[in-house]
Amino acid sequence: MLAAILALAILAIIFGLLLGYGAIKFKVEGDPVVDQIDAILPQTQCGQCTFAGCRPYAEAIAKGEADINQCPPGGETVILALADLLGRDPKPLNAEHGTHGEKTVVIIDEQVCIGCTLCIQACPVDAILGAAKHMHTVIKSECTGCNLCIPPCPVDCIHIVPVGTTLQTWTWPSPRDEHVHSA
Amino acid sequence: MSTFISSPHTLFTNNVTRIMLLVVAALIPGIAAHIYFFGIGIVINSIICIVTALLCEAGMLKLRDRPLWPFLTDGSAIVTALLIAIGLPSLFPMWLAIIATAFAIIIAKHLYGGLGNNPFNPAMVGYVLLLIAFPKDMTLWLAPHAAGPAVDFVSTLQFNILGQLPVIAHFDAITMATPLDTVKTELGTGLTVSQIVTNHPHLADAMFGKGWDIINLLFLLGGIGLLYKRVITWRIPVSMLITIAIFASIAYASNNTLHASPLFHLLGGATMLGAFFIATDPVTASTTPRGQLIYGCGIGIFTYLIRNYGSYPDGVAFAVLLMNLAAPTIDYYTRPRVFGHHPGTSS
Amino acid sequence: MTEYALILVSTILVNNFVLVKFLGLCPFLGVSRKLETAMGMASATTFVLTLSAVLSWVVNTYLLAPLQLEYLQTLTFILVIAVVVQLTEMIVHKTSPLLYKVLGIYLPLITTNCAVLGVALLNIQQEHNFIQTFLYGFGASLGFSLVLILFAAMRERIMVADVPTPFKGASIALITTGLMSMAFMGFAGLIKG
Amino acid sequence: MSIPRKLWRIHGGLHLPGHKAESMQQPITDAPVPPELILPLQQHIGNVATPIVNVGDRVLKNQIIARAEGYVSVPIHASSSGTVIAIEPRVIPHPSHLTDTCIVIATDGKDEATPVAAVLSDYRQMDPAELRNRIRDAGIVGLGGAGFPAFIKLNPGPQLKIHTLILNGAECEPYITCDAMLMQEQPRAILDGLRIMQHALHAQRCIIGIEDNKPAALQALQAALHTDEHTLIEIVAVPTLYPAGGEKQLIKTLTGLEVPSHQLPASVGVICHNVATAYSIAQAISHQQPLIERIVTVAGPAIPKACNYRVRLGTPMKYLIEHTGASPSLPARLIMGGPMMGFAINDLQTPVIKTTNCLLALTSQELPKTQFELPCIRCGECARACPAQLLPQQLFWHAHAKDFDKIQDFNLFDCIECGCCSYVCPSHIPLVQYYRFAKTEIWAKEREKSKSDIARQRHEFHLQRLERKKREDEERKRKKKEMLDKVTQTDSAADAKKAAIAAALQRAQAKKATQASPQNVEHLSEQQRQQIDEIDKRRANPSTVASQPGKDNES
Repeated sequence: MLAAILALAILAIIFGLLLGYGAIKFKVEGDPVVDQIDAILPQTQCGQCTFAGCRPYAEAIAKGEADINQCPPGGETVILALADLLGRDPKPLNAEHGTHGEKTVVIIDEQVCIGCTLCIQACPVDAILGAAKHMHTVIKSECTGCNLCIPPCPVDCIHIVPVGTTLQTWTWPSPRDEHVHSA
Repeated sequence: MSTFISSPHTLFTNNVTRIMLLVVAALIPGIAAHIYFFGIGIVINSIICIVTALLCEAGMLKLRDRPLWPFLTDGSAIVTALLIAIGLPSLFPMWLAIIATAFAIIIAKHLYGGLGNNPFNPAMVGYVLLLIAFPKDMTLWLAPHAAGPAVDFVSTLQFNILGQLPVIAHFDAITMATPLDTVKTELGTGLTVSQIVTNHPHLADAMFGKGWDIINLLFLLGGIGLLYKRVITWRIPVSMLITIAIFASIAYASNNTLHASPLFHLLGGATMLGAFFIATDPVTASTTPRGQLIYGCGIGIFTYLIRNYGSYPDGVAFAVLLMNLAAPTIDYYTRPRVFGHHPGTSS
Repeated sequence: MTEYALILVSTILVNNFVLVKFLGLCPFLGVSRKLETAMGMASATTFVLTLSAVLSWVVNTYLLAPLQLEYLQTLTFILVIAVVVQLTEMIVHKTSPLLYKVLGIYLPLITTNCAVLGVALLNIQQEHNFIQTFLYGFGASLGFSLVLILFAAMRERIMVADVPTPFKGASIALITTGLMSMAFMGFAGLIKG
Repeated sequence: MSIPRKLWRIHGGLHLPGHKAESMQQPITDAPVPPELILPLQQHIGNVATPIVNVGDRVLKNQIIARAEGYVSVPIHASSSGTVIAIEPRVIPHPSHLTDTCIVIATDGKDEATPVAAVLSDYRQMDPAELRNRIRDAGIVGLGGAGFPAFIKLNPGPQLKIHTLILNGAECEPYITCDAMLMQEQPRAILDGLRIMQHALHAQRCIIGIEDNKPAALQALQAALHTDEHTLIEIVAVPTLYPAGGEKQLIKTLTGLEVPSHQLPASVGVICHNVATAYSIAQAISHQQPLIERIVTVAGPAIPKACNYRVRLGTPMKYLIEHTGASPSLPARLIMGGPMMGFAINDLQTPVIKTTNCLLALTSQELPKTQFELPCIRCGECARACPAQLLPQQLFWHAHAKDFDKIQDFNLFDCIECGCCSYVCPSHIPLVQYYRFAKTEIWAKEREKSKSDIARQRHEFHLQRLERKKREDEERKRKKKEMLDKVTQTDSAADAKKAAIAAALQRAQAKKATQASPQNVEHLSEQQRQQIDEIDKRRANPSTVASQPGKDNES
């Protein structure tokens, strides 16, 4: 009995020391996975995932507090990329957070704008330009289409417009989606 | 009609059905020899397997909500069914053939998405199922010719469908182990090759194993036809046959009392059928040029190992499945050099 | 020499732990979605399995057996395995954070990979000496790695196949495992004993 | 007489029915000037040209109507005289069938040209830089298909030494014969163009590669070659094998050199130009004739009399097809380019542009009956046919599954979209479309990625700014409090009042300053600044501002 206790105690001490040494030797700082997740997210900063922005969402995914299907702007592509990165099974977009639609930007109706600056404060990427009591305008190329500027606007002068397809952004459709071959 | 049409704007020059029908055509000489030596049973088995295969195929397509016509006419189910049927003894219970074919088409083919998606050769999955689960039925081969009149069309039909043996015959009298099986079993009892041949004079006929050599040669002929028609490429069959030949030669040269000759291995069992018709199934084989050589070699090695040291008389079916298993990995590591890339930096 | 070679061949192919003995199926199914991940898992398991097999043998031979404490085998072996896994986890975390993330729960779960404990116990049961123990453990882990990698490459193909919806994911993976196992039955009898 | 030259074999390729004889029965014919010319601003790879004419302007033939924008760009010339009636989006030849800005000219039938300046026309006395400028000003782009500005390919840069100049006369696609006819009829001008390019590049040798199914073209060029040039210029017959005329494939066939992936031929010391480009360069240098017309093969079973036409750029395809005597309605499929690589046109008003080498009108008999594709059976025919030695079926599986990382791992971008794989596929899979889909999707992803990177930066900056503002607010509050404390301490009411007024004034001024100047103007690109200027201009416009005050008060 005593021998058994002693033997186990000795083993425990040796292994404890070994692990303790390992913990110091292989100490890890930071969590690089967050950066990788953040790089996949579309950076619209729209908050539809219920987090304050793309990075907080990335942190939540890394911690396992959020699922990978909460990003409507990213849609299927982002879910697939996240599933691939994290070795999980892809799943359909969670409809609670919204639906994946056409890419849009907002424009400000300059005739109606009263220059209240509320939208400027709401814009997460500083894509709205203007000064108090002067009308504002959206820098189209910087707008992420998050639509966060729409609720604060007191005069509803901000409208959503689709980005549209140009020769530069046109893509070939996949034959698979086009005439769904057998599926 | 889609809105965006991509080039090329040409008629198609080839189609899947043509490939499958050519394979069926190339099987015919071998099957004919089979009938000649082992009776009409193979035809009955083939019909049973083909009907089962087409029914299963149609059922699965229906369940999976896929169009029936293009997939039923692609010919792939018929090839699968034929490959199973050719491997069955002439006197063989119908229900086993049905089980094997249904297993092949439903489990090995359609659960993976049907034509083109299956990682394992469906015919070999069905066949291996029989080998594992019903080994005894699989070894009851008729003796070539000998029982010819005793096992005519009607009595074969009777046995295969109803399970009744013709009154005039007794099982032991008309069946005989295959040459591969005989040699293996008797080697196991400590006899030497020459003693075995003395005990079984028919093994000395022609080139070891009466009938089997002719059947193998005719499958070889069909295979050459497929090569000529560019349905298959030379890499898999040639590397497989050469590997078997090399292994058998080394063993034979080192000790010819314990090992049968290379010719015995090349023209025995399912070697030629396997090399030209089973291993070359493009869906489950390796697709890169170097990969195909490795793939063929692998089948050769496993066939020889299982034949000589394993518990099964022939190893082709197992060898094909084992290499099916390895094909994706082989493909991954044997990608050819792309134009404009330095050798060694394939990606 | 032949004996040692036979141990390797036997553990890698003929008596493959996953496909013939059906041990260690959990990580086999869990981390075979991607080839790279499978390779990470394969090397981690190889390391753990070989090291823990040898360490268990050492502990058993030089500590438990002299003190006649063989009844503590299972307990101490699990301890040994847990420590080796912990160590591996630290190393992987440090050297490849992504692999660490991807392996996720399966990395600590190597502890409960029954193949690992199985090998340690079988070594004692079959009265292997030190070299045999090492080869048995190493062969078992190679066999595990081999089928894991082959399976992962195959699964990448199945992933893009038109598998019927009810069979997507784990179910088709299990069916595939079954078919693989069928293929491995061809090795039956290859090595007697 | 050609010196026998060792030729290298390319991987894969196809022997296709040529259909070349049909359109070679007649000499090249001038197509008449149409009543309306539609000239897209982008007929080349690179930056869109900028229009320098206005609606209503009268323009002359050869006059520059849009100037080059940036380095990778060329100007566009009026193909005939007339009046600019519109600068607006029109359907352009592009697989997307989208519209793009075009200059539309109503021709006046006079075909009045700008006066030709009397300038030096002997290329031997010209500096390469000057040659390049003149080639650029003539609007010349690669006429073989891609439309890359020709002058850039004559400027490999000082660090690259060009040893071989290749003239591509292979023309391997079925039906197309515009280069073959040009070689037959204008061998002298083509050789002139070659000499000019050789002079500009200081190339040590020139090779003209022609598929051996064009003996007449080979003979014509041989005959036109000066006797002392045989060591400099080789005319080589290459085996007829599609796609022998692919740039990298031809270079490999003729020199054995493989152009590394993602690099230009210049990196191995080779430059390759099309024969028609050489002809246009000769015209530009020797006759000051800019690129306003090109040879177009009009062929196909839907065309009763196939022929090569000299067509003014901007001619609507409908006009050209009607001119051949064919029915003016859209054929079952109208293709710009060849059957293997061309794209379908579904609007007959689409104009002929610099890269239109062929108009192919197919009837429904030459097209597959069904669109049904079977699954891939991995037969490997595609891999055997692929001239880039790719694994097309692997690319297909990954494109099908939209796995864009894996597909790049299999070198998608080395695919030249020649169509060999689709042609041989027994399952009738539109492989090339899958690759085009994947390529365009990957480019779209990259654009989105760079956009999201900018958005991330801007968001981080935004957060920093909020943080800074918060800090500053606190700081200000603290200071104010301190100051108040100080003021109370001094016990001097008058001083305190003064100070308070001064401070208030200061605050007001500061506030005014911040209000008047727009916020968030850091980190803006030149373009965005321009955008802002425009907006400011709009703001200054009294009519807009006038509508504001009422609402201003409300807020």
